[in-house]
Amino acid sequence: MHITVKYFGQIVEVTNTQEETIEVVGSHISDLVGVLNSKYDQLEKKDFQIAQNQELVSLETELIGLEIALLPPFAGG
Amino acid sequence: MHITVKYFGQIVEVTNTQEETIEVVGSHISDLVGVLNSKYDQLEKKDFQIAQNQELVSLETELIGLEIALLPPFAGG
Amino acid sequence: MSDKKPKNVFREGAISSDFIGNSIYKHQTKTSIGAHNIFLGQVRADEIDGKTVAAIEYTAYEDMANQKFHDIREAAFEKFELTCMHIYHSLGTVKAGEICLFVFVSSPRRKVVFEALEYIVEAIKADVPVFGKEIFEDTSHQWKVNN
Amino acid sequence: MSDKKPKNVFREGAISSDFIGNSIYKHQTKTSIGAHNIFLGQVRADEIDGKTVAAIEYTAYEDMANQKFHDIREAAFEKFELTCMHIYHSLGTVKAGEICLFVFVSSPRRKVVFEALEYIVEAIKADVPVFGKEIFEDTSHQWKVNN
Repeated sequence: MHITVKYFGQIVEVTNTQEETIEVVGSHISDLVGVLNSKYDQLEKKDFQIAQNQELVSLETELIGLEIALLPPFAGG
Repeated sequence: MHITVKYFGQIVEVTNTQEETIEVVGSHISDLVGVLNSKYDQLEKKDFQIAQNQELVSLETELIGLEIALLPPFAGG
Repeated sequence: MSDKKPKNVFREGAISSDFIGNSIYKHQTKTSIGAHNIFLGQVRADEIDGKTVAAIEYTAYEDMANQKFHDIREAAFEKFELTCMHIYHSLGTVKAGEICLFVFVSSPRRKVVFEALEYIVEAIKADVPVFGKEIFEDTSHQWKVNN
Repeated sequence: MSDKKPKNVFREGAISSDFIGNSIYKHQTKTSIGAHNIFLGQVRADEIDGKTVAAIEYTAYEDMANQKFHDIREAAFEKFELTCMHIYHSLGTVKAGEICLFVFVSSPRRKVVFEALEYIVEAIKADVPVFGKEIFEDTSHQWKVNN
Protein backbone atom coordinates (compact mmCIF):
# COMPACT_ATOMS: atom_id res chain seq x y z
CA MET A 1 0.00 0.00 0.00
CA HIS A 2 1.22 3.57 -0.73
CA ILE A 3 0.67 5.89 2.21
CA THR A 4 1.14 9.66 2.37
CA VAL A 5 2.97 10.47 5.60
CA LYS A 6 3.29 14.00 7.04
CA TYR A 7 5.86 15.05 9.63
CA PHE A 8 5.65 17.95 12.07
CA GLY A 9 7.80 19.89 14.53
CA GLN A 10 10.87 18.09 15.81
CA ILE A 11 10.05 14.98 13.73
CA VAL A 12 11.06 16.98 10.64
CA GLU A 13 14.54 17.34 12.16
CA VAL A 14 14.84 13.54 11.84
CA THR A 15 13.18 13.03 8.45
CA ASN A 16 14.36 16.26 6.78
CA THR A 17 11.12 16.29 4.85
CA GLN A 18 7.57 17.37 5.74
CA GLU A 19 5.78 14.85 3.59
CA GLU A 20 6.50 11.74 1.55
CA THR A 21 4.89 8.59 0.20
CA ILE A 22 5.82 5.34 1.94
CA GLU A 23 5.35 1.84 0.54
CA VAL A 24 4.09 -0.50 3.28
CA VAL A 25 3.73 -4.27 3.27
CA GLY A 26 1.21 -5.14 6.01
CA SER A 27 -2.08 -3.67 7.10
CA HIS A 28 -1.55 -1.97 10.47
CA ILE A 29 -0.09 1.28 11.74
CA SER A 30 2.67 -0.79 13.38
CA ASP A 31 3.78 -2.00 9.94
CA LEU A 32 4.15 1.58 8.74
CA VAL A 33 6.07 2.54 11.88
CA GLY A 34 8.40 -0.43 11.26
CA VAL A 35 9.21 0.92 7.81
CA LEU A 36 9.79 4.43 9.18
CA ASN A 37 12.04 3.17 11.99
CA SER A 38 14.27 1.37 9.51
CA LYS A 39 14.38 4.41 7.24
CA TYR A 40 15.11 6.94 10.05
CA ASP A 41 17.31 5.54 12.81
CA GLN A 42 16.78 8.59 15.08
CA LEU A 43 13.00 8.23 15.01
CA GLU A 44 12.77 5.71 17.84
CA LYS A 45 14.21 8.30 20.26
CA LYS A 46 11.39 10.73 19.48
CA ASP A 47 8.10 11.02 21.34
CA PHE A 48 5.14 11.19 18.93
CA GLN A 49 1.48 10.28 18.41
CA ILE A 50 0.07 9.08 15.12
CA ALA A 51 -2.98 10.45 13.33
CA GLN A 52 -4.74 8.66 10.47
CA ASN A 53 -7.19 10.75 8.50
CA GLN A 54 -6.79 13.42 11.24
CA GLU A 55 -7.77 11.15 14.14
CA LEU A 56 -5.30 9.80 16.70
CA VAL A 57 -4.78 6.05 16.33
CA SER A 58 -2.78 3.29 18.04
CA LEU A 59 -0.22 0.86 16.62
CA GLU A 60 -2.95 -1.80 16.39
CA THR A 61 -5.22 0.32 14.18
CA GLU A 62 -5.67 -0.86 10.61
CA LEU A 63 -4.19 1.17 7.79
CA ILE A 64 -7.02 2.46 5.61
CA GLY A 65 -4.83 4.11 2.99
CA LEU A 66 -5.57 7.70 4.03
CA GLU A 67 -3.16 10.39 5.24
CA ILE A 68 -0.94 9.58 8.21
CA ALA A 69 0.74 12.25 10.38
CA LEU A 70 3.48 11.90 13.00
CA LEU A 71 2.72 14.41 15.74
CA PRO A 72 5.29 15.33 18.41
CA PRO A 73 4.07 16.71 21.80
CA PHE A 74 1.51 19.50 21.44
CA ALA A 75 2.53 23.02 22.43
CA GLY A 76 -0.47 25.19 21.57
CA GLY A 77 -1.24 28.38 23.48
CA MET B 1 -23.85 61.41 70.91
CA HIS B 2 -23.86 63.12 67.48
CA ILE B 3 -23.34 60.66 64.66
CA THR B 4 -22.78 61.37 60.97
CA VAL B 5 -24.97 58.97 58.97
CA LYS B 6 -24.61 58.39 55.22
CA TYR B 7 -27.27 56.84 52.99
CA PHE B 8 -26.80 55.05 49.67
CA GLY B 9 -28.81 53.69 46.76
CA GLN B 10 -32.45 52.97 47.47
CA ILE B 11 -32.10 54.09 51.12
CA VAL B 12 -31.84 57.67 49.81
CA GLU B 13 -35.34 57.25 48.35
CA VAL B 14 -36.58 56.88 51.94
CA THR B 15 -34.44 59.52 53.64
CA ASN B 16 -34.33 62.05 50.77
CA THR B 17 -30.86 63.00 51.94
CA GLN B 18 -27.43 61.43 51.44
CA GLU B 19 -25.97 62.48 54.76
CA GLU B 20 -27.08 63.99 58.05
CA THR B 21 -26.14 64.21 61.73
CA ILE B 22 -28.26 62.18 64.13
CA GLU B 23 -28.47 62.69 67.89
CA VAL B 24 -28.51 59.31 69.68
CA VAL B 25 -29.17 58.50 73.31
CA GLY B 26 -27.65 55.05 73.96
CA SER B 27 -24.38 53.43 73.00
CA HIS B 28 -25.13 50.73 70.43
CA ILE B 29 -25.87 50.55 66.71
CA SER B 30 -29.39 49.34 67.65
CA ASP B 31 -30.03 52.67 69.43
CA LEU B 32 -29.14 54.58 66.29
CA VAL B 33 -31.35 52.32 64.16
CA GLY B 34 -34.21 52.95 66.61
CA VAL B 35 -33.89 56.70 66.06
CA LEU B 36 -33.76 56.26 62.28
CA ASN B 37 -36.79 53.95 62.23
CA SER B 38 -38.88 56.54 64.10
CA LYS B 39 -37.68 59.31 61.81
CA TYR B 40 -38.27 57.35 58.54
CA ASP B 41 -41.29 55.06 58.68
CA GLN B 42 -40.44 53.38 55.35
CA LEU B 43 -36.95 52.36 56.53
CA GLU B 44 -38.03 49.13 58.23
CA LYS B 45 -39.18 47.76 54.86
CA LYS B 46 -35.72 48.21 53.39
CA ASP B 47 -32.94 45.63 53.35
CA PHE B 48 -29.61 47.11 54.42
CA GLN B 49 -26.31 46.45 56.20
CA ILE B 50 -24.63 48.95 58.49
CA ALA B 51 -21.02 50.08 58.31
CA GLN B 52 -19.26 51.96 61.11
CA ASN B 53 -15.96 53.56 60.17
CA GLN B 54 -16.20 51.61 56.86
CA GLU B 55 -16.51 48.18 58.47
CA LEU B 56 -19.73 46.16 58.56
CA VAL B 57 -21.17 45.91 62.08
CA SER B 58 -24.15 44.29 63.81
CA LEU B 59 -26.92 45.85 65.90
CA GLU B 60 -25.03 44.82 69.07
CA THR B 61 -21.85 46.69 68.09
CA GLU B 62 -20.99 49.71 70.24
CA LEU B 63 -21.23 53.17 68.72
CA ILE B 64 -17.77 54.71 68.69
CA GLY B 65 -18.82 58.09 67.32
CA LEU B 66 -17.38 57.61 63.84
CA GLU B 67 -19.16 57.65 60.47
CA ILE B 68 -22.10 55.29 59.98
CA ALA B 69 -23.41 54.22 56.58
CA LEU B 70 -26.63 52.42 55.63
CA LEU B 71 -25.81 50.11 52.72
CA PRO B 72 -28.52 48.47 50.62
CA PRO B 73 -27.72 45.22 48.73
CA PHE B 74 -24.49 45.41 46.74
CA ALA B 75 -24.69 45.46 42.96
CA GLY B 76 -21.10 45.89 41.78
CA GLY B 77 -19.92 44.53 38.46
CA MET C 1 3.52 43.71 43.10
CA SER C 2 1.30 44.78 45.93
CA ASP C 3 1.22 48.31 47.32
CA LYS C 4 -0.04 49.71 50.56
CA LYS C 5 -2.32 52.69 49.79
CA PRO C 6 -5.80 52.09 48.30
CA LYS C 7 -5.97 53.33 44.71
CA ASN C 8 -9.09 54.78 43.17
CA VAL C 9 -10.64 51.89 41.24
CA PHE C 10 -13.56 53.97 39.94
CA ARG C 11 -13.87 55.51 36.50
CA GLU C 12 -16.63 57.91 35.46
CA GLY C 13 -18.92 56.21 32.92
CA ALA C 14 -18.32 53.10 30.83
CA ILE C 15 -14.93 51.43 30.41
CA SER C 16 -13.99 51.59 26.72
CA SER C 17 -12.63 48.73 24.62
CA ASP C 18 -9.72 51.05 23.69
CA PHE C 19 -8.81 51.39 27.35
CA ILE C 20 -8.83 47.59 27.69
CA GLY C 21 -6.80 47.06 24.49
CA ASN C 22 -4.27 49.60 25.70
CA SER C 23 -4.03 47.94 29.09
CA ILE C 24 -3.24 44.62 27.35
CA TYR C 25 -0.65 46.36 25.17
CA LYS C 26 1.17 47.76 28.21
CA HIS C 27 1.76 44.22 29.51
CA GLN C 28 3.79 43.16 26.49
CA THR C 29 6.96 44.48 28.08
CA LYS C 30 6.46 42.10 31.02
CA THR C 31 8.02 39.01 29.49
CA SER C 32 7.74 36.80 32.57
CA ILE C 33 3.97 36.66 31.97
CA GLY C 34 2.64 33.57 30.18
CA ALA C 35 -1.10 33.93 30.81
CA HIS C 36 -3.58 36.77 31.17
CA ASN C 37 -7.19 36.37 32.23
CA ILE C 38 -9.68 39.20 31.87
CA PHE C 39 -13.21 39.50 33.21
CA LEU C 40 -15.55 42.11 31.78
CA GLY C 41 -18.95 42.91 33.24
CA GLN C 42 -21.33 44.28 30.60
CA VAL C 43 -24.71 45.90 31.27
CA ARG C 44 -27.52 43.66 30.02
CA ALA C 45 -30.69 45.02 28.38
CA ASP C 46 -32.83 42.76 30.59
CA GLU C 47 -36.55 42.75 29.95
CA ILE C 48 -38.60 42.90 33.17
CA ASP C 49 -42.42 43.05 33.03
CA GLY C 50 -42.29 44.25 29.44
CA LYS C 51 -39.80 47.04 30.17
CA THR C 52 -36.19 47.00 28.94
CA VAL C 53 -33.14 48.11 30.93
CA ALA C 54 -31.49 50.99 29.03
CA ALA C 55 -28.67 51.73 31.49
CA ILE C 56 -27.40 51.24 35.02
CA GLU C 57 -26.51 54.24 37.15
CA TYR C 58 -23.76 53.23 39.58
CA THR C 59 -23.06 54.88 42.92
CA ALA C 60 -20.75 53.70 45.71
CA TYR C 61 -19.66 54.34 49.25
CA GLU C 62 -16.38 55.29 47.61
CA ASP C 63 -13.92 55.33 50.49
CA MET C 64 -15.10 52.01 51.86
CA ALA C 65 -15.32 50.52 48.36
CA ASN C 66 -11.74 51.51 47.48
CA GLN C 67 -10.59 50.05 50.80
CA LYS C 68 -12.44 46.79 50.01
CA PHE C 69 -10.96 46.65 46.49
CA HIS C 70 -7.56 47.14 48.12
CA ASP C 71 -8.19 44.33 50.63
CA ILE C 72 -9.29 41.99 47.82
CA ARG C 73 -6.15 42.90 45.88
CA GLU C 74 -3.87 42.23 48.86
CA ALA C 75 -5.61 38.92 49.62
CA ALA C 76 -5.30 37.80 45.98
CA PHE C 77 -1.57 38.60 45.84
CA GLU C 78 -1.21 36.65 49.08
CA LYS C 79 -3.10 33.59 47.80
CA PHE C 80 -1.94 33.43 44.17
CA GLU C 81 1.37 33.85 42.36
CA LEU C 82 0.35 36.84 40.28
CA THR C 83 2.58 39.17 38.29
CA CYS C 84 -0.04 41.94 37.98
CA MET C 85 -3.64 42.69 38.83
CA HIS C 86 -5.84 45.59 37.75
CA ILE C 87 -9.43 46.39 38.69
CA TYR C 88 -11.59 49.18 37.25
CA HIS C 89 -15.26 49.82 38.05
CA SER C 90 -17.61 52.40 36.57
CA LEU C 91 -19.52 55.08 38.45
CA GLY C 92 -22.40 57.04 36.94
CA THR C 93 -24.35 55.94 33.89
CA VAL C 94 -23.34 52.88 31.86
CA LYS C 95 -25.64 52.03 28.94
CA ALA C 96 -26.74 48.51 27.97
CA GLY C 97 -23.91 46.86 26.02
CA GLU C 98 -21.23 48.97 27.70
CA ILE C 99 -18.63 47.66 30.14
CA CYS C 100 -18.86 48.49 33.86
CA LEU C 101 -16.22 46.16 35.38
CA PHE C 102 -12.74 45.25 34.11
CA VAL C 103 -10.60 42.82 36.10
CA PHE C 104 -7.22 41.81 34.65
CA VAL C 105 -4.81 39.27 36.18
CA SER C 106 -1.49 38.01 34.82
CA SER C 107 0.86 35.25 35.89
CA PRO C 108 3.67 33.13 34.49
CA ARG C 109 1.24 30.15 34.37
CA ARG C 110 -2.37 29.66 33.37
CA LYS C 111 -3.80 27.61 36.28
CA VAL C 112 -3.16 30.53 38.61
CA VAL C 113 -5.00 33.14 36.56
CA PHE C 114 -8.21 31.10 36.33
CA GLU C 115 -8.41 30.61 40.08
CA ALA C 116 -7.37 34.16 40.92
CA LEU C 117 -9.79 35.86 38.53
CA GLU C 118 -12.85 33.98 39.79
CA TYR C 119 -11.82 34.63 43.40
CA ILE C 120 -11.47 38.37 42.75
CA VAL C 121 -14.72 38.77 40.80
CA GLU C 122 -16.75 36.87 43.40
CA ALA C 123 -15.20 38.98 46.20
CA ILE C 124 -16.03 42.19 44.35
CA LYS C 125 -19.66 41.13 43.89
CA ALA C 126 -20.00 40.13 47.58
CA ASP C 127 -17.95 42.66 49.52
CA VAL C 128 -17.78 46.01 47.74
CA PRO C 129 -20.45 48.65 48.50
CA VAL C 130 -21.47 49.57 44.96
CA PHE C 131 -25.11 50.23 44.12
CA GLY C 132 -26.84 50.00 40.75
CA LYS C 133 -30.04 51.68 39.63
CA GLU C 134 -31.43 49.93 36.55
CA ILE C 135 -33.02 52.63 34.40
CA PHE C 136 -35.70 51.39 32.01
CA GLU C 137 -36.35 52.90 28.60
CA ASP C 138 -39.44 54.69 30.00
CA THR C 139 -37.17 56.29 32.69
CA SER C 140 -38.72 54.28 35.53
CA HIS C 141 -36.20 52.28 37.58
CA GLN C 142 -35.49 49.37 39.90
CA TRP C 143 -32.50 48.57 42.11
CA LYS C 144 -30.08 45.86 41.02
CA VAL C 145 -29.10 43.16 43.55
CA ASN C 146 -26.14 40.79 43.11
CA ASN C 147 -26.80 37.09 43.56
CA MET D 1 -24.42 30.14 18.07
CA SER D 2 -22.65 27.11 16.78
CA ASP D 3 -21.94 26.48 13.13
CA LYS D 4 -21.09 23.35 11.24
CA LYS D 5 -18.00 24.05 9.12
CA PRO D 6 -14.57 24.41 10.78
CA LYS D 7 -13.29 27.99 10.57
CA ASN D 8 -9.64 28.87 10.26
CA VAL D 9 -8.54 29.71 13.80
CA PHE D 10 -4.96 30.54 12.80
CA ARG D 11 -3.52 33.99 12.30
CA GLU D 12 -0.06 34.68 10.88
CA GLY D 13 2.18 36.14 13.60
CA ALA D 14 1.23 37.68 16.95
CA ILE D 15 -2.31 38.67 17.91
CA SER D 16 -2.35 42.43 18.49
CA SER D 17 -3.95 44.25 21.42
CA ASP D 18 -5.85 46.35 18.86
CA PHE D 19 -7.41 43.22 17.41
CA ILE D 20 -8.48 42.15 20.92
CA GLY D 21 -9.84 45.60 21.79
CA ASN D 22 -11.79 45.67 18.54
CA SER D 23 -13.20 42.21 19.20
CA ILE D 24 -14.47 43.42 22.60
CA TYR D 25 -15.96 46.52 20.96
CA LYS D 26 -17.94 44.41 18.47
CA HIS D 27 -19.73 42.67 21.36
CA GLN D 28 -21.28 45.86 22.69
CA THR D 29 -24.25 45.47 20.35
CA LYS D 30 -25.05 42.10 21.96
CA THR D 31 -27.02 43.37 24.93
CA SER D 32 -28.02 39.96 26.31
CA ILE D 33 -24.38 39.48 27.39
CA GLY D 34 -23.58 40.20 31.04
CA ALA D 35 -20.11 38.67 31.35
CA HIS D 36 -17.09 38.22 29.10
CA ASN D 37 -14.04 36.16 29.99
CA ILE D 38 -10.86 36.37 27.95
CA PHE D 39 -7.75 34.20 28.08
CA LEU D 40 -4.54 35.43 26.48
CA GLY D 41 -1.45 33.28 26.09
CA GLN D 42 1.73 35.37 25.97
CA VAL D 43 5.19 34.14 24.99
CA ARG D 44 7.49 34.11 28.03
CA ALA D 45 11.17 35.06 27.84
CA ASP D 46 12.09 31.97 29.87
CA GLU D 47 15.71 31.55 30.84
CA ILE D 48 16.98 27.99 30.30
CA ASP D 49 20.63 27.10 31.01
CA GLY D 50 21.60 30.75 30.78
CA LYS D 51 19.87 31.27 27.42
CA THR D 52 16.75 33.41 27.01
CA VAL D 53 13.76 32.59 24.79
CA ALA D 54 13.40 35.36 22.21
CA ALA D 55 10.42 33.95 20.27
CA ILE D 56 8.33 30.88 19.57
CA GLU D 57 7.85 29.70 16.01
CA TYR D 58 4.48 27.95 15.76
CA THR D 59 3.54 25.32 13.19
CA ALA D 60 0.46 23.09 13.11
CA TYR D 61 -1.17 20.18 11.35
CA GLU D 62 -3.61 22.81 10.19
CA ASP D 63 -6.54 20.77 8.88
CA MET D 64 -6.63 18.52 11.92
CA ALA D 65 -6.06 21.47 14.26
CA ASN D 66 -8.96 23.45 12.80
CA GLN D 67 -11.16 20.37 13.11
CA LYS D 68 -10.11 19.98 16.77
CA PHE D 69 -10.80 23.67 17.47
CA HIS D 70 -14.20 23.16 15.88
CA ASP D 71 -14.91 20.07 18.03
CA ILE D 72 -13.89 21.97 21.18
CA ARG D 73 -16.18 24.83 20.16
CA GLU D 74 -19.16 22.50 19.55
CA ALA D 75 -18.57 20.68 22.85
CA ALA D 76 -18.38 23.97 24.76
CA PHE D 77 -21.64 25.27 23.25
CA GLU D 78 -23.20 21.93 24.19
CA LYS D 79 -21.98 22.05 27.82
CA PHE D 80 -22.32 25.76 28.63
CA GLU D 81 -24.94 28.44 27.97
CA LEU D 82 -22.71 30.70 25.89
CA THR D 83 -23.75 33.62 23.73
CA CYS D 84 -20.48 33.74 21.75
CA MET D 85 -17.09 32.11 21.60
CA HIS D 86 -14.00 33.10 19.61
CA ILE D 87 -10.62 31.39 19.38
CA TYR D 88 -7.52 32.69 17.57
CA HIS D 89 -4.08 31.05 17.55
CA SER D 90 -0.85 32.30 16.00
CA LEU D 91 1.24 30.53 13.39
CA GLY D 92 4.80 31.57 12.56
CA THR D 93 6.99 33.71 14.78
CA VAL D 94 5.66 35.29 17.97
CA LYS D 95 8.21 37.25 20.01
CA ALA D 96 8.50 37.18 23.81
CA GLY D 97 5.83 39.50 25.26
CA GLU D 98 3.52 39.03 22.27
CA ILE D 99 0.21 37.18 22.33
CA CYS D 100 -0.16 33.77 20.63
CA LEU D 101 -3.59 32.61 21.88
CA PHE D 102 -6.82 34.59 22.33
CA VAL D 103 -9.92 32.82 23.67
CA PHE D 104 -13.05 34.92 24.25
CA VAL D 105 -16.32 33.63 25.75
CA SER D 106 -19.50 35.57 26.57
CA SER D 107 -22.69 34.67 28.39
CA PRO D 108 -25.60 36.34 30.14
CA ARG D 109 -24.12 35.23 33.50
CA ARG D 110 -20.66 35.11 35.00
CA LYS D 111 -20.47 31.58 36.50
CA VAL D 112 -20.76 30.11 33.02
CA VAL D 113 -17.89 32.05 31.47
CA PHE D 114 -15.39 31.00 34.15
CA GLU D 115 -16.13 27.31 33.69
CA ALA D 116 -16.32 27.49 29.91
CA LEU D 117 -13.08 29.42 29.43
CA GLU D 118 -11.00 27.05 31.54
CA TYR D 119 -12.56 24.04 29.79
CA ILE D 120 -11.74 25.45 26.35
CA VAL D 121 -8.16 26.49 27.16
CA GLU D 122 -7.33 23.11 28.73
CA ALA D 123 -8.81 21.31 25.71
CA ILE D 124 -6.77 23.45 23.30
CA LYS D 125 -3.56 22.68 25.22
CA ALA D 126 -4.30 18.93 25.28
CA ASP D 127 -5.96 18.15 21.95
CA VAL D 128 -4.84 20.51 19.20
CA PRO D 129 -1.79 19.58 17.09
CA VAL D 130 0.19 22.81 17.35
CA PHE D 131 3.97 22.74 17.71
CA GLY D 132 6.24 25.39 19.18
CA LYS D 133 9.93 25.90 18.56
CA GLU D 134 11.43 28.10 21.27
CA ILE D 135 14.12 30.21 19.62
CA PHE D 136 16.81 31.50 21.96
CA GLU D 137 18.55 34.83 21.56
CA ASP D 138 21.65 33.01 20.19
CA THR D 139 19.37 31.41 17.49
CA SER D 140 19.67 27.90 18.98
CA HIS D 141 16.33 26.29 19.80
CA GLN D 142 14.37 23.72 21.81
CA TRP D 143 10.87 22.30 21.36
CA LYS D 144 8.10 23.47 23.69
CA VAL D 145 5.90 20.82 25.36
CA ASN D 146 2.57 21.59 27.11
CA ASN D 147 2.11 20.27 30.61
